[in-house]
Amino acid sequence: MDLTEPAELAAFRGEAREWLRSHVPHSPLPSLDTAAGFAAHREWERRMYEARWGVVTWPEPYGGRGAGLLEWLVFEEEYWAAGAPVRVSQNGIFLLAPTIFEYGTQAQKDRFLTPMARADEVWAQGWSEPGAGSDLASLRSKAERVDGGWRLSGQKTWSTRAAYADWMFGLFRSDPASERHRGLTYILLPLAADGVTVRPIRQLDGEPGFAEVFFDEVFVPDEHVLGGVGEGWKVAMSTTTSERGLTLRSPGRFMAAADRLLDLHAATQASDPDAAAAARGDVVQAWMDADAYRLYVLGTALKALGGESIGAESSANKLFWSQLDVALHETALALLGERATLDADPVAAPWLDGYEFSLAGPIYAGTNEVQRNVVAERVLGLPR
Amino acid sequence: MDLTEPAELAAFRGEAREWLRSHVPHSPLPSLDTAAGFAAHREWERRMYEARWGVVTWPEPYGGRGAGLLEWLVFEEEYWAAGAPVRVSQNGIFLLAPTIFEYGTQAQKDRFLTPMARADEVWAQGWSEPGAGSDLASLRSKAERVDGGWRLSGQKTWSTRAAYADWMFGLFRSDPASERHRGLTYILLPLAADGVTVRPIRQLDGEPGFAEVFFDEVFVPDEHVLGGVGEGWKVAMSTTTSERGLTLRSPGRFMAAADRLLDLHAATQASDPDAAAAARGDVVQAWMDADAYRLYVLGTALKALGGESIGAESSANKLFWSQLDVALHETALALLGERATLDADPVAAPWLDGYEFSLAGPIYAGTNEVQRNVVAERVLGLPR
Amino acid sequence: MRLAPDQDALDFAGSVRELLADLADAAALRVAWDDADGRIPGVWKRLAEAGVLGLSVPEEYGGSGADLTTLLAVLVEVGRSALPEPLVETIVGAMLLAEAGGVIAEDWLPRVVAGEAVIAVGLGPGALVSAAPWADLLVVADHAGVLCAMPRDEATVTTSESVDRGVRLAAVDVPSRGGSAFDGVHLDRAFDAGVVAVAAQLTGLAEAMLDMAVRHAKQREQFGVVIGSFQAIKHQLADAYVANAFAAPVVARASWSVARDAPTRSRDASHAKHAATVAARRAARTALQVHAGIGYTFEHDLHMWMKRTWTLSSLWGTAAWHKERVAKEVLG
Amino acid sequence: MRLAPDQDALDFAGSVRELLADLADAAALRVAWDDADGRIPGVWKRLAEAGVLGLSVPEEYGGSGADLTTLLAVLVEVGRSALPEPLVETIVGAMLLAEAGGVIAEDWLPRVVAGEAVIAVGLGPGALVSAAPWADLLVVADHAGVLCAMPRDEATVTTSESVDRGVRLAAVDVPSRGGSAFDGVHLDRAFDAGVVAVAAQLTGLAEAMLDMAVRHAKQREQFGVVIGSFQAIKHQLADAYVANAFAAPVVARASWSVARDAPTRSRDASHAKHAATVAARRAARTALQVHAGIGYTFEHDLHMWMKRTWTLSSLWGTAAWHKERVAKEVLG
Repeated sequence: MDLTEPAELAAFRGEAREWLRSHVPHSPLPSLDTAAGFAAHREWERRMYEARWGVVTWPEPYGGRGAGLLEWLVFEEEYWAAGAPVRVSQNGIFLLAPTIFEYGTQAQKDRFLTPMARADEVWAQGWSEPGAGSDLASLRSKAERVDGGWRLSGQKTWSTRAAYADWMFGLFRSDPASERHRGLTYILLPLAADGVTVRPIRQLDGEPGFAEVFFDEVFVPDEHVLGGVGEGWKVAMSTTTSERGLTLRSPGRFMAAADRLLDLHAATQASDPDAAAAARGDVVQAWMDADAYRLYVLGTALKALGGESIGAESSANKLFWSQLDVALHETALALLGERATLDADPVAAPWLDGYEFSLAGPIYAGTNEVQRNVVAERVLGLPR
Repeated sequence: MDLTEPAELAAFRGEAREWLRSHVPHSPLPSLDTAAGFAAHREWERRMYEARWGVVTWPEPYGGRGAGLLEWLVFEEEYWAAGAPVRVSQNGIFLLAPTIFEYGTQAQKDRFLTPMARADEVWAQGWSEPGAGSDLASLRSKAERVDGGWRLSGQKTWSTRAAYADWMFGLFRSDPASERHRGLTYILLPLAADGVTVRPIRQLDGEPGFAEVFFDEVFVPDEHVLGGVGEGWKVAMSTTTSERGLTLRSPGRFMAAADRLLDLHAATQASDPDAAAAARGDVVQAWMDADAYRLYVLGTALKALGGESIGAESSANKLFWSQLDVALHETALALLGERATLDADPVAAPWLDGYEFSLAGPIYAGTNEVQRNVVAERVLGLPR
Repeated sequence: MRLAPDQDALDFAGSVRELLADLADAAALRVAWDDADGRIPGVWKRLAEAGVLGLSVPEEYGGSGADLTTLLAVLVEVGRSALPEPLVETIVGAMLLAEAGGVIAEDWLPRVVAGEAVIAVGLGPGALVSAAPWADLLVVADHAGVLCAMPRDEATVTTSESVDRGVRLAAVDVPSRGGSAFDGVHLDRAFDAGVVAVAAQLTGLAEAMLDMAVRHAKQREQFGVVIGSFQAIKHQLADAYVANAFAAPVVARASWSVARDAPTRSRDASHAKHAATVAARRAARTALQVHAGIGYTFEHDLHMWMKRTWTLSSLWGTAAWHKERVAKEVLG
Repeated sequence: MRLAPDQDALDFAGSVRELLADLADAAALRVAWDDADGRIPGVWKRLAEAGVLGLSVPEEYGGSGADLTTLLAVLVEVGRSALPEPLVETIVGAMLLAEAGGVIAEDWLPRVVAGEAVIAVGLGPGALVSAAPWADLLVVADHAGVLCAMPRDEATVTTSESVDRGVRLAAVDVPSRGGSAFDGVHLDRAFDAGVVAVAAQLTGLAEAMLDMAVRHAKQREQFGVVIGSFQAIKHQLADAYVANAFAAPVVARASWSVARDAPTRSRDASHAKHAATVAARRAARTALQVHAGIGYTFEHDLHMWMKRTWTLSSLWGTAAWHKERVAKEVLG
């Protein structure tokens, strides 16, 4: 066992912390779910990219630092501890990019990666459909073969960021006779293409955090197919594994939230000692759980670096962080007392936002019910 | 709304309290799961019966007081608050007797009820079989038609009290061609009959609280069939409804336990204030839950008296009390700290016994998983 | 004995339910949420006409003189419809006025009964006064801590925006010598009445959210079957149902304790708010999880019920505050 | 970096696992439970021969001089087998002796390494000394609160019977001027080492109970299918698995913090005991519920693992005690 941070890693941490300290905006950017906020977040991504902090895990030729998993975890810790903005490029750089690196042609890498990393092109995801949520394999949006490419029709929904994004990646049924996981193709398309209609959906917080996207005979050329035709499920699984696993919810985010919870508790101790006393156990539990999550992810990363496969552990991961996140924010709301729902109160509003966001955790990227099935069946070996 | 206790009810309460105060043994009886303890508990039942407190809900001709539901609840409150012994006759007087009153012939009433109430004959239940637990309808112990009666073969298990009991009631498959709920007959038999073998099973606490019972061509005369031949499921359901509902776990028991928990908390406050402070929330939660259970049962009883049917509410009931009981005892063990497992410690031992007993709650009389299905399907109307 | 509203009260609540289904359905609620005022036009007057606003006002002021046990079922219905109207505040304010008597009661109570006046009250542990921006009369503490009543425009009312667009929460600053001081009123009892009234609303909210979730679970298909056939869905709904089913009689008992001013009144009221809050929050979480994505949208009605649950959880004392209040009674 | 025992330590633990599977299986455990002594004959000596008892004893006393991170995997195995042997107590006692040095260390440590001496220690918040009736040497506080070591027969040892027949808990009364006082030892660190050792055992117990439950769920049929195909069973097992999977790295980190005497040592140790206790108790509850009736019997092995879980939960500080210890560090 050895938990000493190696010197190079500590140096990397120091460098990241230094840059973030002098560059993170002093006041929060406007909401990502407004046009102005979206633009401000793009601008932030561009500054990150230019300083080579935007996509630290990518190879250097694409603007990254070739950072390994540990460096990525360290960067995320520093990023969230610094109170830096949410990542508008997240879908692209964390979910799509690993798939492009694995399955993309050189031309696709050249075409897509840099604009993605600079946030010149922000990506939305196109997985769920009205009839295909937890049961993703039942999707029906189709891609018909036409000269030089594909013609898309159908509908996607719960497409995060799609209200303001530029491109979408998603799965389409390219073999009309196919069923379930077979006959699907992974396709990239510009949301400005003819025949695409984006209808923003207001989320719990009233903002258009996701959208429905309709396809009415949308032409997509062959070069926008990622991986083989009909291979979409396999290609997509590499993305959803990332989504559920290490690269969706980095521990740094929860550690930062837990630290803010300690501050809130300390402040409440002065203003409302009874409330602070009542929440004491829950506050320390949230802090311990964030710490446990950090350790579990670190352990998983170290195993992965040691060559072990991590597979279904990402389902355990998702169950833990999504529950931790809800409980942490519930505790904050309890501390806030009657101020809990004041969405213009400078102290309460971020917690309320965070609570609303946390409520999506047990739902998206595979509901927790599905994840429990996965843990039971693939980790514990219970019958389907 | 009117929660004032009517004068007659208050008088009944006073009379019960007075009798219990002067008759409940000062020191606890020896364990029911020993021969000596069993005999002592029989003796206690006999004294109760002779004072007409043994079977208060039964009609007067059978030694009862014709008490209604409210009086029964009041009696139970007083009984447990007085620290009176557990009821060795419980299977008979609470589970079987209502069925005999409903389905029994006059001869059966005359033959069985008085010895049952006097604890001259203690009854064990014969429901579960090794292959039929939650799935009770899959039972296979059979009753073959013979001259003047039935010949039983097969096996029952988890038969509470059977180690020392005198008689058993249970279900047997009387139609060999039948399946599931059909073709079953409700039969009463003496455990001393030829061909019956009782193998006591030691429970969690090491004592023979239940037993396996084997039937090797056991003859039972026709007059020991309760209700119609082949009608067993319907007849039995009236008993299991009682078992899960009002008459198995009266609120008085949990109220008494919650009151003892308050005492334990007060004592711990002196000896280990940190432990008391840490458990404060759980203690008050247990107390509130016991109080809520009392109110819920009272409300259900009042509805039943008002002519409403109570049906599937007994599943909600069972879910609540079984969880409350476990949580209450977990809290007591937390207060006891390092003494929690000392089974000869006069303070700790009753809590540990109670904890072990509580752990059976979510399992017996239909597991909580089955009860949740019942609530979801019969109360909420979700599909099977 | 009876641990449920009397049949008359139930019948009355049934008629209120119909009235609300008619005038204050989800569509009307949505309009109110988008409106600057936040209320549903006309409902208050109709509640007055139906006798709801006068129900607990003494007969001498034109009311029916009923107590909280009679109001209980109405409050559950108001919760069930997530109604954005200042009913609890006005009821509690009217209770204080009736107790104080005199000119102020004679002035205001008939207007309350007629649906012409809204009262907001500042009692209990919080600093925010719910419904103050809607109120005609405020019953709040002045700087010296003395409870007094005054027309709203004599105080400074600073509204704080809430994620629940169906309430109006405000800080109220009272001029030093403003208003009429109250004498001899039972503040604690009035507070407990409000607490129980809110608890009743929470059980109604929980019922409504569970109803929505059950309906959704019976319709929504995944993996070729309706999701309500999965044990994972059934069991979380069953557990949420049980929690609320066991909160309801606790709330009912508390209404009786308040009505009779029983020695256990405060303990029972706090138990009710705690149990109802825990059950309603659980119902909200369960309903959202069962609805999944669609429940997470602003377009779906569920969020209005959830947010009302959050607000009522945090007002009139949080669950933790009430639990500690019970603990102080029970454990010392 | 590595958040897991080194490969050598894992290999060593694997050999201990085999040894225990051989000598200390459920049948042997059952015999020990029925025996007045409560230990499994011969196992202690074999553990010594395998090098387990000397693992953390400094080389100058004949041990291997390894630290708690190396012992960790062995302790998980000991937990997995619910072994009724005074391993934790002896390890912690030896740690204190080695630190004290001098004659007492020279006398006793080689005997510990050889499996000829058992030590029991009285540290931390409790009054009971685990394994005292089995011990040759006691390391406990005298009436003045000074830690001292003495042969067991010089003290008064009063055993309290436990529902877990695989432990021996006792009150120890020390004569006023008995024993050799300890100087300069780090009691807190030794206590934390014991806490982490017990936490490691708890994760092993949890693993074993979940393994039993999964095996049962794959075999037991009801309603015509194995019960492991029901979501109600799957999901409770998945949740229990997740809780323990997230406790394990917390325990591993704590072993490192103790080994390095990190500034966060006590906080990390307490976090480990809390997380492992909660996870193991949950595993016990889940395993029992999945087994249902058969798990409730004395004949089935599960109860021995459950009761060991209860004992280890309550010794070396309860979950609540450790949570408050973390809270004091984190919240002040």
